[in-house]
Amino acid sequence: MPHTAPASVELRDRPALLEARGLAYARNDEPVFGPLDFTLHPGEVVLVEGDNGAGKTTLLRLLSGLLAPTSGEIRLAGEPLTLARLSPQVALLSHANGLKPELTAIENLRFAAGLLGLRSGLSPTTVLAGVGLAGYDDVPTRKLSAGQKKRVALARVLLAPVGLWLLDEPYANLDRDGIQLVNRLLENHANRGGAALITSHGAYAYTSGTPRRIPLRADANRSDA
Amino acid sequence: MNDFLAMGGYGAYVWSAYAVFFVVLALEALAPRATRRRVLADLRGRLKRRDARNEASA
Amino acid sequence: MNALTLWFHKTGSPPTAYRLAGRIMPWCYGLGLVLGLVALYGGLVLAPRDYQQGDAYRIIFIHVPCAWMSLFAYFFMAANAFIALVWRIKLSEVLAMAAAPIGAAFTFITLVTGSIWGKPMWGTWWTWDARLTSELVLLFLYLGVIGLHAAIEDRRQAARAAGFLALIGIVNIPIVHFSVNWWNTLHQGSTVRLMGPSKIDASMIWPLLLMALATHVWFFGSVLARTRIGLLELDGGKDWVRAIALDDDKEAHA
Amino acid sequence: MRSGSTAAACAALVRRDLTLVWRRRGDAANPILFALIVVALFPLALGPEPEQLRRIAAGVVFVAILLAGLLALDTLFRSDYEDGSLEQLVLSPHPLSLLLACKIAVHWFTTALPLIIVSPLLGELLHLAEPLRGLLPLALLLATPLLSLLGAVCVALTVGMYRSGMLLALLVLPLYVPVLIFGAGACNAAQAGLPFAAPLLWLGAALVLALVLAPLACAAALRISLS
Amino acid sequence: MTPTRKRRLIVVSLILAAVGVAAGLTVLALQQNMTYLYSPSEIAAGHAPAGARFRLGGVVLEQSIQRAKDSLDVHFVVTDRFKDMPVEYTGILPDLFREGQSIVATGALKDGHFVATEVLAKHDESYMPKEVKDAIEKAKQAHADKPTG
Repeated sequence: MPHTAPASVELRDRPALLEARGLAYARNDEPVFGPLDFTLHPGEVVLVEGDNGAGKTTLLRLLSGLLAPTSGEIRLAGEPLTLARLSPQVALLSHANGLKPELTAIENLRFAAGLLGLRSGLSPTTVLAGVGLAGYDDVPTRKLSAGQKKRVALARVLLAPVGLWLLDEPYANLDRDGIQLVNRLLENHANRGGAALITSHGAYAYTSGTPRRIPLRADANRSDA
Repeated sequence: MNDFLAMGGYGAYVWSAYAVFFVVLALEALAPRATRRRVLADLRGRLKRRDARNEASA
Repeated sequence: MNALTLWFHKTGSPPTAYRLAGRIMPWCYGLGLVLGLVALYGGLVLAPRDYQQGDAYRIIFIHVPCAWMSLFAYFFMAANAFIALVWRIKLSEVLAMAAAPIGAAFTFITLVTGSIWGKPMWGTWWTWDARLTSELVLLFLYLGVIGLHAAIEDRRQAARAAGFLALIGIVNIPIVHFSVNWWNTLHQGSTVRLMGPSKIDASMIWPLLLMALATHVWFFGSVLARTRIGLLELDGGKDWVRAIALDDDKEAHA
Repeated sequence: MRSGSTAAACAALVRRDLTLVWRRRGDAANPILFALIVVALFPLALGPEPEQLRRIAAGVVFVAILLAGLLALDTLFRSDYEDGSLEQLVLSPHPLSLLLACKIAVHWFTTALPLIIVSPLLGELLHLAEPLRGLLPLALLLATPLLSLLGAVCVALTVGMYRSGMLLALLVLPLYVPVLIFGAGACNAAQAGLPFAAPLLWLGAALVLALVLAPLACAAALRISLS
Repeated sequence: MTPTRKRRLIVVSLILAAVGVAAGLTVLALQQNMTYLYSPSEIAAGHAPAGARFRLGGVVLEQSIQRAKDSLDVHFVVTDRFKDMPVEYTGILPDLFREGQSIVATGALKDGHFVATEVLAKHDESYMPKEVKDAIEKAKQAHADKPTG
């Protein structure tokens, strides 16, 4: 069943999970992207599209609060995001999976659960099974393939009791099943009232419904071209 | 004049101290010029690359 | 926004600051040079011989002003780093990082002239005394700040990290001083005092103070020169910098 | 949805770091080995005369342990930075300074404590004077946490760099100077029959301050480096 | 109380507590002699450690310097104007070493002598021309000669 976002009126009435106003970032005075304006409501999945080096990763780091914007403002659930007060409502999946190669998948997830808390009704074991890695509990993460590591990292995101997912290239390294898995996870998350911002360089895409897209280009590039 | 240079027997010490003072400060004053030239050359390189990129995309 | 903050904002904007710095800088260098030469004439020729140290004391006319400058430059750097970290003002970041190499130069001069002076007077080039050791640590701190600033790619991040280090250092310097103090003291006390009478004759103090003034003015000239470069680097993509870069190229080929 | 308590987060972090050290237990012996080699070089360079070695024993052990600690510092955030778990740590809803304090504590426990335990052996190699056998570990017990805390701030500043070794040493050494002076100074004073309580008290005062302030500074430095 | 405020309160109270404890330890530390620099009076009172190396500070007593003719041996007396301490030293002395000069000598006590391994001259922080110095001396002399009522 394809899900059309945002579905219910009830979800729409809540404040925007994420709001960016005039968001721009420059590195060594070279504009990376922006200024950008967008909002993300509960139940929405937004796709950030851009070529290599267009600043997709930078945007996610800005939205998670790791990086301060050059100009503009970010609001999470109505509250301005500052470096000193990072939001407990964001889960970030970045290029580095954030997994310890020496630890088993389940140990990695247990640590993540200890750090961020646990979504009610889930446990590391059930989540691991949920990403198609049932029985891999005791395998050290370094012995997993790149795609399997990605699944463990996705399990970590799934586990966190947060409304907003920021996923950097979630489809990378995944097989056909894996891509479907990501889509399913995103769809469930949106149905639960969560929202997600995912990046992709375009090869794969969120196929469920018609997600909103944010094209990412630097303002300066646009005016020069 | 010789008396002045001898500095009561401490000439070597006094004059070497003053030499250090002048040499270091002279280098310190010349350094920004070299840096400035390098920074501006870098900048021109960046501009050239950007122009090339824009021409290619246009 | 009131008039003062508006003025501050305007002067603090990179192109204005660049132009202003360019206008003041030559005056600072020139005044510093003139004052310095007068002070040198006073110190080397006019000032009488010391009753105790003979002519060797004449090193004081460069050693002491440089020692003052080494601390002054550090406070200047740390104060600007503090402003940069708290209010994220670009100009403060640049000013803080501009002060570091100059401070390092003055610290180096202080150490070298001090040990040249120490050899005939104390009987040793170097001793692990509180002032000497803390001055050496100060030099290491300057080099650390410069090294950290150079090692980070992003200019603003580099300035913040190095500024943070400078702030840690400002706590460290007195600690080093007092820690060494309890196991060794050789360096004499302060000669020139803000409170109470100075322990130096009037015929000797004026070249000293004049040289101190000269080094301060020189310091600001050099800070401005480096600030201009820092601003160019930081604002590399802007039109005003572009114009300067192209002008400079024309000059070089003319 | 509920986020876990701060205590649970700290416990999870401590458990994970201890597990990691256990899984890489081969590496854990490296600082000890390094300190042993440095200490062993001194009799070879200065000659085996016990009197001469005894005079410098405390200082040499102190410097060897300081350098071993400096080498180990790099591992504090290196792997966490490379595999992205440092990012996750910064993004957690719990106070970063507290989490970092836990990390530093585990690091001290696994790198510095073993060094303190072998310090009597190191001292023995240099014919450490009798009255110092108890004092040297005590001084190290006060000094090494300080070294770890101050070092952590500097590591946090250099965390994003590739070859940060020399720069890290340059940043760290000025901060280590007072610790070394007081720590080794207390031992030397005791050896000379002079009163030695004062430097230890200074170390204690600095340690108490650093325990609170260094994690805060470390968190601030880390935020700068990750941006 | 909001979590942010609560966190800030905890941090501030922790810092205050640490500063308090550190201040207490500092006060304790300051009550001890940390310089290991002893004056002849302190040595005479038996404060200096026997057999240990420490530093002796004081002024070289006038007309006490005796240099050996055929070696670098020097004998002189260091005084703090209350007690005297004879010192033995072998080596080259700094230029500033002279009668009435403040010095810092490192060494140990041996049979009531201080055997120094290093002698450093500590020049004071005043600078003046010789004539001024002489004038001051003269004035002091005149003042001392004046009968005080």
